[in-house]
Amino acid sequence: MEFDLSEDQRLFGESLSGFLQDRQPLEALRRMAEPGSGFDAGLWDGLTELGLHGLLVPEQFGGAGLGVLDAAAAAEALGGTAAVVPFAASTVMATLALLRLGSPAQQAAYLPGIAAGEIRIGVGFAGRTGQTGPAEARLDGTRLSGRISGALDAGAPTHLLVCLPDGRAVLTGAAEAGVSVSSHRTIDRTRPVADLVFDGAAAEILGSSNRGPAALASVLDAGRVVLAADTVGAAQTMLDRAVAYAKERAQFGRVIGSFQGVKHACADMATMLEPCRAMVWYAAHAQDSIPAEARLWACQVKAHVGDVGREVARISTEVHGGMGFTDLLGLHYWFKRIAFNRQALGGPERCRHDAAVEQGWIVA
Amino acid sequence: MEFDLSEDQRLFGESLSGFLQDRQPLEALRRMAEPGSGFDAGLWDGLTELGLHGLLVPEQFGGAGLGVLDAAAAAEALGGTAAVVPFAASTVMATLALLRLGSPAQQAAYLPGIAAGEIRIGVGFAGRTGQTGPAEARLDGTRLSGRISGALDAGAPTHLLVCLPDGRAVLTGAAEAGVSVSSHRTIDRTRPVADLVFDGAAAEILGSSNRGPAALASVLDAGRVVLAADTVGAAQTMLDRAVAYAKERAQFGRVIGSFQGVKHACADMATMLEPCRAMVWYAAHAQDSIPAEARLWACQVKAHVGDVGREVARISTEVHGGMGFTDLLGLHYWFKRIAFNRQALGGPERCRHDAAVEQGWIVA
Amino acid sequence: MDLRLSEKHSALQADLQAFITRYAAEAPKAGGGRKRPDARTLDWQKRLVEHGYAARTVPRAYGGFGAELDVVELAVIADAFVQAGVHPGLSNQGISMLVPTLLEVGTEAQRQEWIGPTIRGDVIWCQGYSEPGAGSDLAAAQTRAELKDGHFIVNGQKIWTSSAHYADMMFLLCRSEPDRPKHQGLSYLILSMKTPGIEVLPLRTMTGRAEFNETFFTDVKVPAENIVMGRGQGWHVANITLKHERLMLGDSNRLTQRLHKLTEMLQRLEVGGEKLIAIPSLRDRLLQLQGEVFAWRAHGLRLLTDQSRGVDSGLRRLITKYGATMLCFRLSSLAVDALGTAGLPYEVESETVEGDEATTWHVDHFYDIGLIIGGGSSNIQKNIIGERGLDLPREPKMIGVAAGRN
Amino acid sequence: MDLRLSEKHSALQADLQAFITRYAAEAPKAGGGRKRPDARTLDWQKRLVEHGYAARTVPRAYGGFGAELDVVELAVIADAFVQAGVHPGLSNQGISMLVPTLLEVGTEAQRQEWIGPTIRGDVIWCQGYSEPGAGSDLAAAQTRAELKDGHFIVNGQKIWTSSAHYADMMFLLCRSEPDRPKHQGLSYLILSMKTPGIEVLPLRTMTGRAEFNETFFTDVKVPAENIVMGRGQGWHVANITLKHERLMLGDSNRLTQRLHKLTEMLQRLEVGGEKLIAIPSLRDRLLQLQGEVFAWRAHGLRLLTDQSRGVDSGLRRLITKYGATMLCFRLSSLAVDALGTAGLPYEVESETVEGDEATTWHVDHFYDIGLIIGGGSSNIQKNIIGERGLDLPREPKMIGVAAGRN
Repeated sequence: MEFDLSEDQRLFGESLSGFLQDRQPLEALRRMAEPGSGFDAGLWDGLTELGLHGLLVPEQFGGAGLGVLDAAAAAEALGGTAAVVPFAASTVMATLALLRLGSPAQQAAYLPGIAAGEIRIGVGFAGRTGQTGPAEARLDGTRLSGRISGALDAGAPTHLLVCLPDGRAVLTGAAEAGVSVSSHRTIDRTRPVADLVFDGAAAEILGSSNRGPAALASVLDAGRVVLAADTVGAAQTMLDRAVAYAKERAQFGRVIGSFQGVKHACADMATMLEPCRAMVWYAAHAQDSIPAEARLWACQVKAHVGDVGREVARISTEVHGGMGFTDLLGLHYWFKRIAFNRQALGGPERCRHDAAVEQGWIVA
Repeated sequence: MEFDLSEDQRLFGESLSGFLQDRQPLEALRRMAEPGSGFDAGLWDGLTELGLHGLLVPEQFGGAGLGVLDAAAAAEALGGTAAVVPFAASTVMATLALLRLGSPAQQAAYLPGIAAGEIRIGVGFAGRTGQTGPAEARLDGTRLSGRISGALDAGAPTHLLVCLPDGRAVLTGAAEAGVSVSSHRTIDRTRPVADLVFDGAAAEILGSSNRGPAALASVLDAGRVVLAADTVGAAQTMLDRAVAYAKERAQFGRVIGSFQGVKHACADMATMLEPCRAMVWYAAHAQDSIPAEARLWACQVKAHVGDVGREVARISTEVHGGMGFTDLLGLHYWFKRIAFNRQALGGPERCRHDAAVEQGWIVA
Repeated sequence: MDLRLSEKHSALQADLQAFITRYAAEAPKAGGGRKRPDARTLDWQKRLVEHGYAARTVPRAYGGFGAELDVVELAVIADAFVQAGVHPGLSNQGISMLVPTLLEVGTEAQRQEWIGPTIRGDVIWCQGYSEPGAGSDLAAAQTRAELKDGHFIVNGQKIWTSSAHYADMMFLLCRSEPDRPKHQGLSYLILSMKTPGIEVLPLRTMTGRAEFNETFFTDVKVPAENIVMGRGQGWHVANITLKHERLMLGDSNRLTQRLHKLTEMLQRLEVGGEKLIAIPSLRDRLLQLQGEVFAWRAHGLRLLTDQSRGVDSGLRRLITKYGATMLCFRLSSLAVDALGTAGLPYEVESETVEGDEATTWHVDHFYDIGLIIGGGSSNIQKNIIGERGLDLPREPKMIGVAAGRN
Repeated sequence: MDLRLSEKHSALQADLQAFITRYAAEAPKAGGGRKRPDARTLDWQKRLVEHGYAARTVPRAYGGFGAELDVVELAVIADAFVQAGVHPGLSNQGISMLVPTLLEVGTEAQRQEWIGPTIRGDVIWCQGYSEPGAGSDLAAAQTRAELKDGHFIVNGQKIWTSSAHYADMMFLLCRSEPDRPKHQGLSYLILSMKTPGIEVLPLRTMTGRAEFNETFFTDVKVPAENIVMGRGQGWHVANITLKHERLMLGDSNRLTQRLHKLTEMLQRLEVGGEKLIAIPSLRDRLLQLQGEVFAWRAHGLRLLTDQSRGVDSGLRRLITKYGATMLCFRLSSLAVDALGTAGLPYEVESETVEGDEATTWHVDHFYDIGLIIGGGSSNIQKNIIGERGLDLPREPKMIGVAAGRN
């Protein structure tokens, strides 16, 4: 019985954090975030060298062949630094979709490029995640049409993965004829969402046959776990910064952290947040190794961590007082990172709905 | 524009509080509450003299001819002192049912007895309030059969009022053949609930014709408002006592109310509770004078005040520390009074459901 | 309990209807962010003052309408403009804070000079209170004012000076007597923003807009007579001003309007062909918030009644800022949740440009955090509620902290 | 990450299965409130100790099983008894608090005398810590112990002495050096409850049961050698004891069990022909609580791993009491809400009588309040989390409060 990250996982997370803190101090974050594409070529290349993009790609295709727990450990580091890099969809979901639905030929065609950082795949869902806004797509043979909003990691994609309600997934090039990608800056300038419009675009169905909705659902589950991990990292940064500020800022002749009002607020954040880390680990481990619990935990971790994240974000900002509300400290990048994670791939309401369905408490 | 209790209403509430504080100090409360019947003959007679039971009975029948707002002001005093006396159902709902559904003859037959304190009417609902437990009744001609749980103010009733799902209400004597009343002590020893079993009991339908569900629903609405008022009174007492305790109890060489942990807890209670008082007044006034808003406000005040009450009850007990948890200070009588009010005539979930139906947000 | 209007108030309501019908076409567009009022707005403001629909209780001697204070009248007036969606006149810190302060403690000369132009919108004020090191602890202000040859020489920095970039004047809390105990060393000055040595820099917030400024003072000369009350009495004056700000922030009408907007949106938008209000978890949150807003709405009526009677509402007033700002945040939280992924795109270019529905809700959501913090954070509010409202003891004096500095 | 059991632990699990299969019939009924263990329970306890399923890590020299500490083993053992619904052996303050304290700081003679009989259940202990005036501020204890002719003479009053009415012995925190600073004036004594001068009165709580007692001391003579560690070291000893209590209270298995019980009930009960779980607002609350319990369950696995490695969990451990007791209250709150009106009837006659489903939930609900308060209230816990877990500064010393008394 060992419930913990492995030494390797821990070290990878730490080296990722270290790299990002080094490459993305506040001024760099502002600069990279401003365009709102969620992509910075220099940072991307550095992360390719660190092996981030090939994390889940099997070794035979040039990756590290690791699992969702490793991705979660990485996501915590990315959230902790508000990293301007596509990951949850582009790296985790797209790779898993290829692994779980793709044919051997498709895996051989795309996975090496993902690991090498040459392929970046934006991901859109037609239905299924409870997203608001249009989410319709239909396939005529291999021609894709429709309109999907809220696509993730599609600020600078080379390809697009579209998940259909029947459990099939299709891949298409982002520059193909009949494909239009409009990326929008979001509240979280570190990650955009995109509207995808397909007008009879040539598309490739993953796998030779329909593997059924379960395989594709597991890709969504993994994406939810990874976003929750990102929130835990971001919320931890907000807690750490609130504590540091409370030790340093003085009012009424005292360091404010010595007032119970502030001290107890910090204690509340820690009490909410700390168990979320273990919850993410368990949920991620379940994706890798406990299929019977994988979906329920994915729904619950996305919902619960989303709620905790909002609370921590608010309280940390309050502890910072007016400074937290300004742009001066940049604290809001984490506030908004958490807010983005809360909504993407289904908010708490939708995830709890899915958890109820999974347990047979309501009919889908 | 005058949004306040009238001088008369305020004075009546105060004299009621004064009387009850005098007649029902903690030791008397313990003694009266112990049997759990929610009825104490001595106290009842005193309150008859004060005019409590005839509050809503028209003057021609010996009452004061007042409205739901007056009843709410009285209920706040009753809740504030955890008074061992039937009121919400026996006095308010039964009187209103007679006024709104009863024939002139029925009004003349029962209302004088209510005002004189000679008639006490327990009230049970078949359906409608979302109560758990059996709630079925059927009428064959004037013969009532069925089983209703959770009846209010039926610890020492002379009569029983049964509200049927079709909007009719029937009256029967508590000692009639075919009527069985089993009263149970509840968590709140100041008020019982009863199981009513009818086996072809002779019953009298209120009014000559079916006035429709709306009239009876308005009786339920008034009952909900009055229970919310009772909670506001009880919660105010818990807040007042917490504040008093915080000023007097010292730990770590300081009066505990000087610690922000305790001070802010008291501030939270006040911030939640104080607007509830105005909300109760508005909701009660709406029962008397704003029919278009009466039902929505009744549902909302019952739900919201129920939630606030639970929070205040918990926080006040926490402020009292171990003493709050013991029986020594008797604080728990108010805790449980609030808990009882929360459940009776529909908990917050049910009341919000009703509020949604009222606004057309869901179909009943 | 009587929610009907009196004859006098009904008559006022009828007058307002007539006024609005006749003049609404001349009104500027409502809303539009904080910028210097344009000519159309100034004309409108003057018309409102003339009819007593603005500056109603300011004495005629100072350019106002000179009516007796009747808060129900004020509520009727505010309500008429909200209902009609017509610009209700200027609302700025000069009108809401400086004018009542001068009426309470200004000299006759100060009143004569400043009140008229301020209520007409010809003079715009900004507030110089907070400093980077003096936020919650406003009395710790360190901006220095040294009296030399008939002038105060001001040096230091203020923050949160919202309209400083276009204001004509500032009211300023500064330390003129550095050797006296903390609360007794402050003075309250009024000064022109055109005085040499003042630099105003925009301060961006998490909304992405520069709603505020930082203002820097380098040897700024302020005539000695520009002081309100005496030297060392600045803390007293500032508190008169703040009293008016805290009332502004706790407005229950804003809660009701926001609830309506939210309800309308949940009834209109769909996800997967289903109205948002049909989703039980969203609907239940809306119902809970409706209950809370109802409570505050009724509470607002009670406060209005207190005020109309000249009763100090005490605890009832002290809870409003904390309670209402937290509830506002919960309302906007539900809105952004309901908008979901489709609500994430966000473009805020400037304060004067209105955004799309989602951006507007997010701006409100972020700004709500600012409102929770500004004008006395929640922790400060809870101290005030506990100490002034419930009479709980203050923190004991600390060892190692000079008593005079607290 | 490896949630599988090692070979050694799988073997232990198999042994437990065999043991339970063979002996379960001899086990007393599980639960049943706090009363003196009967003969059947004592026999069962002795069998458990013999097999190492109780007092597993207590050295053989003191009557235990003498195993090395392996918390996973302890978890496997606890789990096996819970799963089988078989009595897991005695759990009382003597075993969980006094024994580890004596093992850590007792004399050899004290260990020899008390550990064996305590783990076998032959000697029952109660805890004499809190006083009416010393609850959160335990170090303010005023119960006096004066050394005279080789005996401490004890006078004063203790509260929350749960099993005092049937206990053989008490461990007592008392003030033996009244002239020394607060925390240095305490001693930790052990004494027989049969000593003349002790009076035990039942203390009823809001559950309606007398789960606790008050204990009064009048010139109670305690032999001088009955002290643990030295005079003035009582605060140190008491903290060793408390460390073990706080761990007990924050048990995440209890949360999981309660969630299961609650879920089962919502799936079983109906209102108006509809299962409670089909009511969206109840179901959504259950789902939220399930998420919270999942988080604490995973967190519990992390703590177990820390312990199995001998790592101090620090902040991770400090948050458990506050977090878990508040969550427990929310779980029982949903239960009583779901029971609704039908759940209101309430009869609690004694600690040893089990109630109906509704009464049981209400008792839990009330008792949860006690658990939030007991063993360090939420405010105390939040101070501990902030100061020890997050390294935030303590409150400054107060003027007018003798430094030594803090």
